[in-house]
Amino acid sequence: MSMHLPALQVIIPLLLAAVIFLFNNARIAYIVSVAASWLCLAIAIQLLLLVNDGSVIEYAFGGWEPPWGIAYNVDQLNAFVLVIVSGIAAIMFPFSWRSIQAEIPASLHVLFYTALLLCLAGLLGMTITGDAFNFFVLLEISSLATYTLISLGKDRRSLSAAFQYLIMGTIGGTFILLGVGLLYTLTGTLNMADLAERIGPLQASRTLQAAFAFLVVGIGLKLAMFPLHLWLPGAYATAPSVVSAFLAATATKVAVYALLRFMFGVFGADFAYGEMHVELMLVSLALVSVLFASLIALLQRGVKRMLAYSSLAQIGYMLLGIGLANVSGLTATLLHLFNHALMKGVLFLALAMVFYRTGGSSMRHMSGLGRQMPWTMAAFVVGGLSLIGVPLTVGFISKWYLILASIERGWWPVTAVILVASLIAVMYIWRVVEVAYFKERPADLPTVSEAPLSLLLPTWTLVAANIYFGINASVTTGIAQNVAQTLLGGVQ
Amino acid sequence: MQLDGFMLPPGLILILGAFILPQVEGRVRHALLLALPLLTLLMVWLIPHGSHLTLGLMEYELEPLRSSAEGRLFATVFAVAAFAGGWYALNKATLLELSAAFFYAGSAIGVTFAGDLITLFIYWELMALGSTLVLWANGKQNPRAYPASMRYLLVHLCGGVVLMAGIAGHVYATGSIAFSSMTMTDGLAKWLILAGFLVNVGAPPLSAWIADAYPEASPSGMVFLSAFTTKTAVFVLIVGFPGTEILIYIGLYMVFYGIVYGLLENNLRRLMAYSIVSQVGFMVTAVGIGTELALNGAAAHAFAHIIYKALLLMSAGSVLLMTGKRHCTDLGGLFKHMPITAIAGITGALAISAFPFTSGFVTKSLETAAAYQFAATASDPMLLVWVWFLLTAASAGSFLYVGLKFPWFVFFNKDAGLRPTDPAPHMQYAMWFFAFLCIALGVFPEALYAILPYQNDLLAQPKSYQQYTASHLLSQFQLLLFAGLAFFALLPLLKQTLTISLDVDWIYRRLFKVLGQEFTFKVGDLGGKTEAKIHGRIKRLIAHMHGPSGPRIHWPSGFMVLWVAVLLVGALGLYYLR
Amino acid sequence: MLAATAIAVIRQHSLFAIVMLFGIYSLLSASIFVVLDAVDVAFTEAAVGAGISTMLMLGTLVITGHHERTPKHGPVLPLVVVMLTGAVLVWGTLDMPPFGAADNPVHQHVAPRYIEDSPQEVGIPNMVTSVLASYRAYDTMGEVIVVFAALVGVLALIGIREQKSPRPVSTTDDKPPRPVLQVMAKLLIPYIMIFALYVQFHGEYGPGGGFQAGVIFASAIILYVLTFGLDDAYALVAPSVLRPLAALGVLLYGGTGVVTMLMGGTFLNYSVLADDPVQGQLYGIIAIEFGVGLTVATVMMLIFYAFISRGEKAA
Amino acid sequence: MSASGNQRSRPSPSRWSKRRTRWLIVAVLLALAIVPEFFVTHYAHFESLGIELDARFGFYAWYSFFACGAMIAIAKLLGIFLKRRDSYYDE
Repeated sequence: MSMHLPALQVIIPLLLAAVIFLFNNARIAYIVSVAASWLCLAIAIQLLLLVNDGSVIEYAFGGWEPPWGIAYNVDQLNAFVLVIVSGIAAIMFPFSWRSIQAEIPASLHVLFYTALLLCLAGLLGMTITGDAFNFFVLLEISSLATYTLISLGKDRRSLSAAFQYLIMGTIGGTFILLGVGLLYTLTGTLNMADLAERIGPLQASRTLQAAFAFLVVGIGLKLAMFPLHLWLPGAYATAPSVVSAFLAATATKVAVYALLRFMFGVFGADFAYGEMHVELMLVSLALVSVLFASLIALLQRGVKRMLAYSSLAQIGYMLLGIGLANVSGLTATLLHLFNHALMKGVLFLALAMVFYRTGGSSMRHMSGLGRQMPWTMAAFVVGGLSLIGVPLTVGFISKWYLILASIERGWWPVTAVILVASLIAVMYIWRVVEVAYFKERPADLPTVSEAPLSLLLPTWTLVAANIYFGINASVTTGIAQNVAQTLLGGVQ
Repeated sequence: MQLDGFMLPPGLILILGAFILPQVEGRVRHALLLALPLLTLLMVWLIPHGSHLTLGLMEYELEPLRSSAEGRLFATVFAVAAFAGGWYALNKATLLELSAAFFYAGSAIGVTFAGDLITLFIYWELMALGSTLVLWANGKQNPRAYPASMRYLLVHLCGGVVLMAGIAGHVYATGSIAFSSMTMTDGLAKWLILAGFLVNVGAPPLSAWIADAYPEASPSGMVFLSAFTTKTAVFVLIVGFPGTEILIYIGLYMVFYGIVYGLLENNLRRLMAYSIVSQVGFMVTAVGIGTELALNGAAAHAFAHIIYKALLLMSAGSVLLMTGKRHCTDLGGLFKHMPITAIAGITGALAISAFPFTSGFVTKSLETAAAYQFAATASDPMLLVWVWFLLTAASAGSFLYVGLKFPWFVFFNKDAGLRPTDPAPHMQYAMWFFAFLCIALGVFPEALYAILPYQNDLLAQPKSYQQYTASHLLSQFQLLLFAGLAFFALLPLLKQTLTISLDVDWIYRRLFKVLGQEFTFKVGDLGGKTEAKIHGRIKRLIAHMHGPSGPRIHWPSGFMVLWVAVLLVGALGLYYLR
Repeated sequence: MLAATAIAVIRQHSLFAIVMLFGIYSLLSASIFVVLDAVDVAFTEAAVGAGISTMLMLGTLVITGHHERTPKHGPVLPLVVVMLTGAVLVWGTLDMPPFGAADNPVHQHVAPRYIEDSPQEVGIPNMVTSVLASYRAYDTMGEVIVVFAALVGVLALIGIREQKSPRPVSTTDDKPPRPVLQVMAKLLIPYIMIFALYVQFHGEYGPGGGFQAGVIFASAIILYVLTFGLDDAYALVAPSVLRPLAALGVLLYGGTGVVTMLMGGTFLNYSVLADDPVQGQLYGIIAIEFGVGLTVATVMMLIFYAFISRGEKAA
Repeated sequence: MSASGNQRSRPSPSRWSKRRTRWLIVAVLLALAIVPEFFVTHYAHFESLGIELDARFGFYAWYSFFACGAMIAIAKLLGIFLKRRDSYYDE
């Protein structure tokens, strides 16, 4: 069965989504989803181990060799992302059961899990696929599921947020489709590896340039690249807590991966940097987004919204790493894919627990919680420290490489921006800590107790990962550096 | 002794202890408070000289344990300070403060054993965290401690950020993370690291944080705070930047900054805080001179300073604790009621003033000696002449604003009508212990000299260490007595007022607050509105073009779609722009 | 004509008229596709664009209202956006290989194999079907799941009111019975269904396939709902029956893939289904096309139910 | 604050006598500090540079006095600009 691993990675959640829809029973849906997420993680890890020597696994659907059929290609890069996505899913899915009891009406639980599995399958598929059109199809699956998940939020504003995301997401999807279409007219193929081969001689083609522009902007919309980010804060802030956590930790990561894949795997680093100078756009937008989003985060009263803006800043870091166009920069980006998933996962899960107990997640709801929910708030603090980039947490590792990369480039102002943004992160995390630990609980809010173990356990698993991979970073940095070197290839 | 088997960084004992303390109660906790620092001290001395331990992180080899003479000297005095501080705090301080203080002390000791820049940075930040917690812990008793701790943390994180940028740059430039003298390397990275260190040392323009934050801590809290942060910074300067000329100017500025602000200050413990800046200024100047004698002087002065400053703060803290008063203007005539506290305070005051037969005398004069000894060989001898004259004046000044002002206004002067008693026995014991050390070091300096980092220098020029010559004694007595004459003659000018003195911290305490009120939190309540306000300007601009804008929800989509198009063209345009 | 319709759509303020114009637009595009020799696409466009989506939009109108609110902002911003995007597109097409030329990369690389080898490899005459259902079957499965995901979204957002309305007063029942319409519909519906089945199973040979069949089948039911009312329609096909069928369609498709996997091939490699690979391809394509049809038909019906039941509630 | 510790605020005979004894003690101490100057030789720290100021008679005494005076004066002067009410930042 091991030869089928790449297909199973996506098909398991995809088909199980239909299965739980068929059974129409919430408890079965939950159990099946959790099992699916764990299976996915096991498969992803297995795949990563298989490709860790630098080999590439190819899986041809329908038995048709690419470029005639659709193929999945697993290399170190996407196996790494697969592990991130399925790992986060494996932690969040068990968490979801109790969390949605408080936030989603019981009649919708089956639909919730169906959408969640579809979303997971779409994200995994986007990551693993080696076919440009297939990428678009899976993008649509995950997007539709995401809109659904967001609209399930208790907050009525979630509907308009989901709608806005739908509009923007559709524009993004259309742009991606246009880009893929232009590529197809140029080359007559949809397979990414084949595309890369046939694009080689076409460097000066305007169609190619337009395709590149459409793809970068389309994916940019999906990953909430500044200033195309306006859908994100609303969506993350109003979605059900566990959805916010899952999306924040995975969706934008996959979009960043897609950008990497198209930039390096299809167009080639030479074209992207050498011809299109995409780094100029990425770096300038990233810098603005890092500063701007951090500052806006500082002004928020809703903690979820604050974290959403902080996510924008973190996406800025990832784009910055790509824009720096050197091995350290890409390493930083790849590490941050992983690390940001860990830290934002913890932060959003902690918030979900706060929501579970107090029915809200504004600064007010969090006041005085330090004593009433010590483990929850401790998890939040660790996640916050990681977000700031305190040594011995994962946040430090990626920030370190990013700083190294900016220095390597000799761009000191970039270094300064990174560090200033870290300081701002200190301030906005501090605001929550201040409220939770040093403010008395408002008299009109009920006294609450610690979150149940079934919520704490997944959260603290992530907390442990935050610290473990912050101290023993050799595995992640090893993979990230390998991949970065492969991606940049002969560019340097 | 063969101890390779359990070579743990000694700082970890205290750091772990910080987590054990809350788990135990009563006598066990008291016992641990006293035993753990002693155990640490033992550990510091059991680690064979020159041994080291490595650990992999990313692609680097960390060196969390590297034994050096400088490190051992500082670790020793840190352990002693933690011991006496713990004794003083025993059952007065809150549990949080005690744990935080141990965490803080352990991190400081960690820095002294750090063999590489990353380990150093980690402990550096842990220190910032620990010390901030020490401050917070006093928030219940003193509401001002809480915002002060935030400002304190902010300054230190700024420093940490600069330091990290520097370290990253240094690692990139040299490829090595080893923590050693950086005077030979060049480039921006070196200066960033220096700047990061200088923030902790209390150098201009950020000297204000010391006087802003420390006095808001509890009596025992400030004893802890005074010992570690600035002195660790002196330690890293000794190792990393010996002989960097700019440090001479910075150090001199600090010396006189401390004296001037100290003279103006009314709050006793703020006065002590300013005197920390001033005293550390001596050390920084010595590091700037950078000869072996000067570095020995800086190290020895740091050693002695931690002890006498802690003693002074124990005394001032006891006064605060027993009377509830913190201002010179509220105090006076306490000698009769708090004799032990007074004796401790006076001993400390004499030591800080370098009174003969106290620790200050035998350490501070090493630094002035370094100035004139180096003058013969320095490239710019006149600078050192100035240094010597200024430091000599500053020695007299120290007596003026701490040695006389503190005891005079608190223990003598006019009786303010307060009738306190001496504090709890354990606090008295701690004061006796440090008072004893102050005198002992002054009478038997050889013990301290023996553990100074540069022993070759010591052996080669024993003369320079001969403090007790008739000439030196006499000149020192003259210096101090005539400073005293100036003090009493100009006493009317020293009339204390219930004021504070403006400093650079005005910028972040007042200016930012005003700016912040202007721009931020007023609109913070309804999430989306905030961003709307930020966008408001751009919005209005575009609204001019196409009439009134609609409900908020529709706008961002349109706004973003515009951006989509702009970016699309932009992405393509880059090809032609370049 | 296409452009004229598009402009009419933009100028109109009555949403009802816009929906109708959209239908016309779709039909027109369908005929363009026919001209371009893309019969399958034309078929889909006609069935989905002109048929079902018009119905769904009408269903939405019942819920919302017939008239557009006054526009929020002027036309300048959209115009700028459209101009910029259009400029890039035009820019991109400038260097594009000339349309219809035989030496285009499109016709040089992958397509020749589809054209030349598919009759032997897949064994069916309709190349479009063989590409959709075999070469790129996995994409098609993805599309089916997109449809399925849309259903999940609609159900989560709106839901279907399963119970019959307590009072039998719905918008349709308020009006006098329409015997002519009902008789006509009764006559038409069976033929539409048979046509749907024909399209379904004839997809391998002529234009058609699961998507088109599913849509046509659904329109038959929709016609029934429109003429006889929701309650009667529930009696005919209840949503609770349709719901599992939608999932079953997906599972049928995916299950075929799983079976091929179990039989030693890769996912959706039908050649292993029978001893003769070409025969296996045929079995596989029939199975998955049925899955497609099933899902598409049920999903369309369910979505329509969702809109209509909500509309009746609103009324 | 009326009870603030300023020795000049309410002079009384006893305080005057106290002050006188205090000054007497100070004067004796100062004299004691100057007298040994006749017997001890200071060596100049910067002889090589031709600076012998620090070896002159009573250098430390007058240098200390004037340096301290100057520092007090400077502090007083700066105080005019820098001093603010104690509650300045709390407002």
